[in-house]
Amino acid sequence: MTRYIVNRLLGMIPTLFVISLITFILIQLPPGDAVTAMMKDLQQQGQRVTEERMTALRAMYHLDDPMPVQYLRWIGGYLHGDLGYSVYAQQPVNKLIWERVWLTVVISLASILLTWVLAIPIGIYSAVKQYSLADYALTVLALLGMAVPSFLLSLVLMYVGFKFFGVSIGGLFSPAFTDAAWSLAKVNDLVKHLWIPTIVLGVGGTAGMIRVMRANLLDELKKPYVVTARAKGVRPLKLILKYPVRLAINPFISTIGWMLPAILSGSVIVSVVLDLPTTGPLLLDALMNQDMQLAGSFIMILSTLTVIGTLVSDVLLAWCDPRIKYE
Amino acid sequence: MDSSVKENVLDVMDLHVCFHTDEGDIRAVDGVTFSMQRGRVTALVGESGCGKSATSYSILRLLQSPGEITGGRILFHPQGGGEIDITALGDNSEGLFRLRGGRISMIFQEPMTALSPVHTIGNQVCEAILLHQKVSKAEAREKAIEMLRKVGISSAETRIDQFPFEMSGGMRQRVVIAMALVCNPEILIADEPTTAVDVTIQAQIMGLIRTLQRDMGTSTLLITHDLGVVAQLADHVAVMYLGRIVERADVRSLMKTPRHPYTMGLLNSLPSLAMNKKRLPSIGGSVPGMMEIPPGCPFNPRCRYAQPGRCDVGHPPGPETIGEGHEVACLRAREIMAEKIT
Amino acid sequence: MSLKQAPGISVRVSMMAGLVYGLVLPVMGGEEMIPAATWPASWFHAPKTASESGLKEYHEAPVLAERVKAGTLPPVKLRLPDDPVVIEPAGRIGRYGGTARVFSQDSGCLLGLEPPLTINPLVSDVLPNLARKWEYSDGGKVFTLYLRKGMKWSDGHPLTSEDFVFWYERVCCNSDITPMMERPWKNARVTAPDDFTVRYEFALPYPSLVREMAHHGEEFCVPAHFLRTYHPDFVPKADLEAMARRDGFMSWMSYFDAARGGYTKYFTGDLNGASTGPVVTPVLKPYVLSRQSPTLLVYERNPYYSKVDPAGNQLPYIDRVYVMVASSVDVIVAKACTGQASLVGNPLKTTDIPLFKTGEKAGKYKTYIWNRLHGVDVVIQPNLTSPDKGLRALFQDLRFRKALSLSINRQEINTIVYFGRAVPRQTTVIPTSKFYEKSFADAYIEYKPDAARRLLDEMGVVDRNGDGIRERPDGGRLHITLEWFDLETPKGITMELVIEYWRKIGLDVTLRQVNSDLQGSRAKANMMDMTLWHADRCSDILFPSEPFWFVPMHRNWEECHWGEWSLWYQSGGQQGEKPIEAARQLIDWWVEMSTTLDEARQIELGKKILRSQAENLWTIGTVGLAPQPLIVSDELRNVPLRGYWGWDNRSTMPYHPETWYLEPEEPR
Amino acid sequence: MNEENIPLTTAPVPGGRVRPEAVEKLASASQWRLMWLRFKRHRLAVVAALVLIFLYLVSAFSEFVSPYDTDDRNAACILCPPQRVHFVDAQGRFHLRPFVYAFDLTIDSNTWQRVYVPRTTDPYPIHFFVRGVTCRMWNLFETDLHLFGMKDGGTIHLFGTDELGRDLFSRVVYGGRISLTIGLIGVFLTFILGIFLGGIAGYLGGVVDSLVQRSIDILQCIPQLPLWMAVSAALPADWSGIKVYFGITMILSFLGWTGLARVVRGKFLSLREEDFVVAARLCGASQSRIIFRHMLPSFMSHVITSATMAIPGMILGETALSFLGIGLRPPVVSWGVLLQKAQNYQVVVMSPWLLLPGLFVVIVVMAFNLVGDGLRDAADPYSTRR
Repeated sequence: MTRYIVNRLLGMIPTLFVISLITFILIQLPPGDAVTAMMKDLQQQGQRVTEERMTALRAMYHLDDPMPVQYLRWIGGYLHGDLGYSVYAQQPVNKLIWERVWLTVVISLASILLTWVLAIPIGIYSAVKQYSLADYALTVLALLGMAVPSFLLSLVLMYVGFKFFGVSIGGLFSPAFTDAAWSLAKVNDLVKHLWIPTIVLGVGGTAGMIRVMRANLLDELKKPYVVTARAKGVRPLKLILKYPVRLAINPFISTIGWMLPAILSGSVIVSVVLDLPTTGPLLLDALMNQDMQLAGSFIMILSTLTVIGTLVSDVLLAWCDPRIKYE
Repeated sequence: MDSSVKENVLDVMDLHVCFHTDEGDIRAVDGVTFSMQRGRVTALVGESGCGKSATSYSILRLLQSPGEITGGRILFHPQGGGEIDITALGDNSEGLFRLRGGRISMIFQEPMTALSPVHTIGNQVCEAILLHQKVSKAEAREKAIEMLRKVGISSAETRIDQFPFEMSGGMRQRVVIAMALVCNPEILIADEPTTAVDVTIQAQIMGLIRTLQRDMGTSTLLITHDLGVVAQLADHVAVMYLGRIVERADVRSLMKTPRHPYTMGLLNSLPSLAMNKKRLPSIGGSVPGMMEIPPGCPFNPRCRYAQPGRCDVGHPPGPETIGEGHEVACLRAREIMAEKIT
Repeated sequence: MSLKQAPGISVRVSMMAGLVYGLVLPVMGGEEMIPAATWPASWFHAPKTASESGLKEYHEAPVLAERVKAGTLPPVKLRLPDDPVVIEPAGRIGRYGGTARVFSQDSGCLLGLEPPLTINPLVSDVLPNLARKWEYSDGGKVFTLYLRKGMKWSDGHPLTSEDFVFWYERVCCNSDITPMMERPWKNARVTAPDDFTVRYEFALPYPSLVREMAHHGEEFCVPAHFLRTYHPDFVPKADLEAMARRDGFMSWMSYFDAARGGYTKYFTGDLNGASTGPVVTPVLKPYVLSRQSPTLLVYERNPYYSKVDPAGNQLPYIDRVYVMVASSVDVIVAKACTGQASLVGNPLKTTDIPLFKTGEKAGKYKTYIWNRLHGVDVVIQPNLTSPDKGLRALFQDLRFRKALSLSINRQEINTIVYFGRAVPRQTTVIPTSKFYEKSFADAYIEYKPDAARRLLDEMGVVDRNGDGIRERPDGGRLHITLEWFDLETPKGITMELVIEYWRKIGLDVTLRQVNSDLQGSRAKANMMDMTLWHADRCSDILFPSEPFWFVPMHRNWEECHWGEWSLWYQSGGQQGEKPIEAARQLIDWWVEMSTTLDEARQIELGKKILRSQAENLWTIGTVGLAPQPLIVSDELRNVPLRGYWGWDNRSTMPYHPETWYLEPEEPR
Repeated sequence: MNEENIPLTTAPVPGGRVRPEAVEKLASASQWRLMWLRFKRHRLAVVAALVLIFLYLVSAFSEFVSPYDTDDRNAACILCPPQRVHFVDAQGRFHLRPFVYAFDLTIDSNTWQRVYVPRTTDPYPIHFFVRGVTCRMWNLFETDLHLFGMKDGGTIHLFGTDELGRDLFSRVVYGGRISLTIGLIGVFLTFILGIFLGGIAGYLGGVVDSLVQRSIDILQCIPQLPLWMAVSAALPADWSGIKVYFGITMILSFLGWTGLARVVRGKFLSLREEDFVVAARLCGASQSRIIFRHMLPSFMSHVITSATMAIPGMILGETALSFLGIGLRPPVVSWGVLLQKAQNYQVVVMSPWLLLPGLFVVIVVMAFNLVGDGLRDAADPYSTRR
């Protein structure tokens, strides 16, 4: 097993190298660079947008170096942890990212938890009670969850939250608490604001998971070992959970690996609509403004996590399903 | 065996099982009545699709929608006396759970998929013990190992922690048998135990079942379509066709003097050493689908002795005793007997 | 005012005069000029000083009084300049304390600016501020500033002429920091005869410097004492690079730029280095940055701020300002409507005014309607020097530009987009300007589609293949792509209407929205058929020095209608393309206007330029003097009910944001 | 129970007796016939299929169905709410012909808000198959026949109007034409790419297989957002709306094929060893014949199911692209474009009817998923499920 992991890890290096090349090209593809992108913000900041200022900024951030040099400096820095300096936000990239990581992780974990806690029981219930009224109702509800575009759902929930629950629009704290010290009231206020993104992100994931869980479980319920267990006199609830669900859940356990990048990337669209300071909008702005250091480094982090995630999910699958053996 | 204990361990009386499908209700078991003698092996024989499995599944109430028991009663007479009407037990009643695997247990046809692939052998066998006996885990493991050794699995202590996919089909069937018999049930239902394994393993499994049955005195209901297996294992036989029992007798008289044309046809199509390389005779036509049961005697379209106007009209013939413990459901049974003698 | 009688829809306009603060809501309709009586009279002249208004002792904010008691701050008398300036608030004397909330897009409007000179409320004249007086000599080549005595930076260090000289000699002339110097500053000389006098000498007369000192004067003076520790002339570059690396900066240049309070809002040594606490660039403004997080910047009051109110209270009144960073403009509007901000201006769209007004009670705010300073909200620019010869010939033909202008139904745009509150007008200066004439604004703004069609027919631009779209005179397909960038004014909705009007007279123009760098790169590279911008720089403050829409002298992302001619002017004739006679005339007039000190001559030349625009339609205006919505929380007092809002007067500089105060109704 | 394979028949006969010819017809049914029989029994999926067919028909004849053209502006009713269709008028009298009320526009001078009050005094009857705005049906021929409209000069806005006074109902119908087809074409391309690449990887194996696998990994590793943005930024600036539309479809399919390719590869790998494939090879069948005649049909049903599931993904993708401002842009009209301007606080408070296109997106996506569900159950005719 360890030999398998080692050569998978070695295999990652060429993949990541190719990804870094593609990422660099993708970001530098459109014309213009981070400085031209800053012009709009400078104007709004009330600073004068003059040709002289632009050339000064370009020189300052070595943006006028040839492309290969910029690529090598960027990838060189990435390899030993120095993510470089964001031209657009004028701050070191790792400070920018780490500031927002804790919130992104909190929201992502909350929504993933919500997804698992909802999807698995509902999936099981609708599989066991197949073709019952509850099954149809849950299927339609799950489909509705998948069908509503996330930005629409977050907008409506934000409005409902404000109108009926008095939750202030956007952001994580109501104005009174933005700068207050951490207190129980502030935590309460945070929780009040957190349930909207959690539901929006959760609903999307839950719907998909319910249908996969239902399909897997239906396949397993037909298998003979279920009948054997019934013949042994195992109580129904214990039987369902110990045997078919145990097998039906395997594919989900392997998706844990895929969650690694998702936890960090956070949903861009929902965060923009709800104005949450997660890493999603940070990546969106960086891409819109072609801020190579920030966008490039962040994408590399996500890609690295994805590749590791695939390995983790394979290992998890092998761990929970003895039939799979990796030499 | 003291007199108060009834002669039969299990009585199936006029059992009806029906499958509800979009195309209509299929009567898989159309009024079956038979009983199992204590300590004996009773066989249910018939081609596939005759309802023998449905019958066996109903005994342990394992039928799930779309199948359902729509009539008849199943009476179980445990060793300690008393009588339990299995059909009356509630779906989720404690009585049914204690019965399954504790008093009556079952082994299945597909050894490959009868065991959960992701749980160890030990886990699954111990579970059977712990469900029905108040013992500690260690004792349960001890009993399991003992039972595995009994069913002929070598180095059981190490094998107990292996997974099913690490074992051969025959080995797995032995585990299933061990799991079924570990709680020393009174009845063992064996649903085509040897069909899915090759001939050499088949002989071993049959030998194993016979010895265990004798040693533990378990009355066994054997479901099979293989008359060879019946001849070797069974004491009493019931032949089924299209959901009905057409002939019931002890094995010797059934083999020697079959009375029902279908039974005769089955026996004739058995290859015997005496045969000198002629084409094997077979019964004409094929088993009609459950939905196209012909009127009158269900066997009449394929029966050599069928008399139009008699056999193919009215209700299917009921069982008629024509010998000691020998019943047959054929209007012309006696006439055929007479013709045969002459 | 009633709308056009539409079939099936009868229209009644109910006039409900709402009383706001005792002032009758102005009559609906594009108000040309705001009456001067709206603001205190003292704002129109040089501010009086404490001695002139007989002020002896001064008072300070309670939070500063505690620090004085604790000994960490000198008393207010020592902190204020020798003779502090007295600023009269628009309402009543304010109350100290409170925390104002504003969004990053409007941070400048509340945090204020402190340039050497300032602008009057009608955006027509320059007034003294840090400097008590200024004078030109030697025919406009020499400009002298006389500073007030005793002014101090926010860290207590005195403000002297050395700070102005340091900017020129160490920043402007340093080729690393400023690789390209702006034209007039080449081989200029800045000297400091004494601590409170600054002398500027230029090769050519530079009359518009006084207006630049008012508009973005804060760039001309820097905290010399502070920047010395980050400047390569005083600290070896190697040490600077090490310090930069330590504090997470890429190069000493970006480190110095941060220290100068340039683009970086927050310069601190404690990022991951060893220094004691946050090091913040000293400023002269009323508020100093104290803390920053991804979504919030916290500004505290500047203890050494140099101004007082008529009662001797040191300004500003508000203790703390939260600048909130939001990811999307839509969210800002939502927050504004639910009362989460004290003042919101820039991000608000004109078309959303009904939303703001209906949310006033719930959000506990009022919606003030100021006048936008833009001469025209959408100025359309056909590329007269387009690389496509055919298009160039068409655009350079005055009849084509007239047709473009006459086919626009400005009245309908005004109704649909601005609720009838703006003024249909051609691209020209705002009415309060001394260069303004009514005829300039009325040129070709009537809606005469038939006249436009006749003009196009005259030119031979007719529909040959019967598909309803006119072809070029030589029969080729006439297709124009208008690329535009969405900023500040409602461009999208206006252009969807204009495109339709042009289609009605047979012109095929397609809209293509682009982002900021595409707009920047394609406009400068003269690759655009047609673009548009918002016509700022139409007031007396900026029109003389930056007449982008009227004279080919500038090349950047705002314009593309004569890129090659501007390049010809900028390169002194080596590059670009020699402009046509009328355009060259414009350049000559402008050069003379920007170098003569004679006021009358300046006005005469200015009017010539504007008349040329009115006659030649170099750019096509749509609707101007639009209403600018301003959401002001009920807590925030002393904010003038009306005013001019735009780049030319830095939105709120003439209205003294330091005199605004918070009257908390109940704890939010 | 497990050995009885419950046969499929058509006409149930009481008492379990079935007409022989029904059994006969069933036995000879082709794979598709079987699928259709099985699909028919999934009621929800059938309803969903009907809804989809209706929507595709409406968008195909959008010129006829919508009373106005997408760019017809009615300056008199800017941002006016949907006009309700009535049958009973203010006096309680029932009219067979449905009618709408005209609006009285009042501008509240204090809040500058356009207030529309239905004028219940004179109703405007709705007429069907009426002559109205002339427009070019499929850009081929002129027509001015419309499904419904007003005769004597009234205006009808079933879904209200947008900030320029354009009829939202017509724009939703025309927008459907783009949004619904973007899904089909996108999936068709994904279909081709997925099967081709997945197929050659699965069938040929070796270097090709590892190459395709590697590119799938890479494509799936890079987060979606930058891929979308970079490719859409690469679309040249002067492309007309329609070219951008095809560009966007290419983008969505360019990113969508990896999932399908992986599935197809897996199927090919497992089928390669199947007996009927070896048998076909033994009979000397050519490479392509084996792939297309033998292997493909056996999992075509699965591919179709995943394709129907992919279409909603494409439609949602288009709305997401438009939300980020990198998808389709005016003057092209699609549900994504209509929603782009509508998803903010102002609309929810002041003019919520502008969110109606979102409702259509939800309906279409749910319908496709339900049909996909039905197909998946029907796709495997030999599944023993009821």
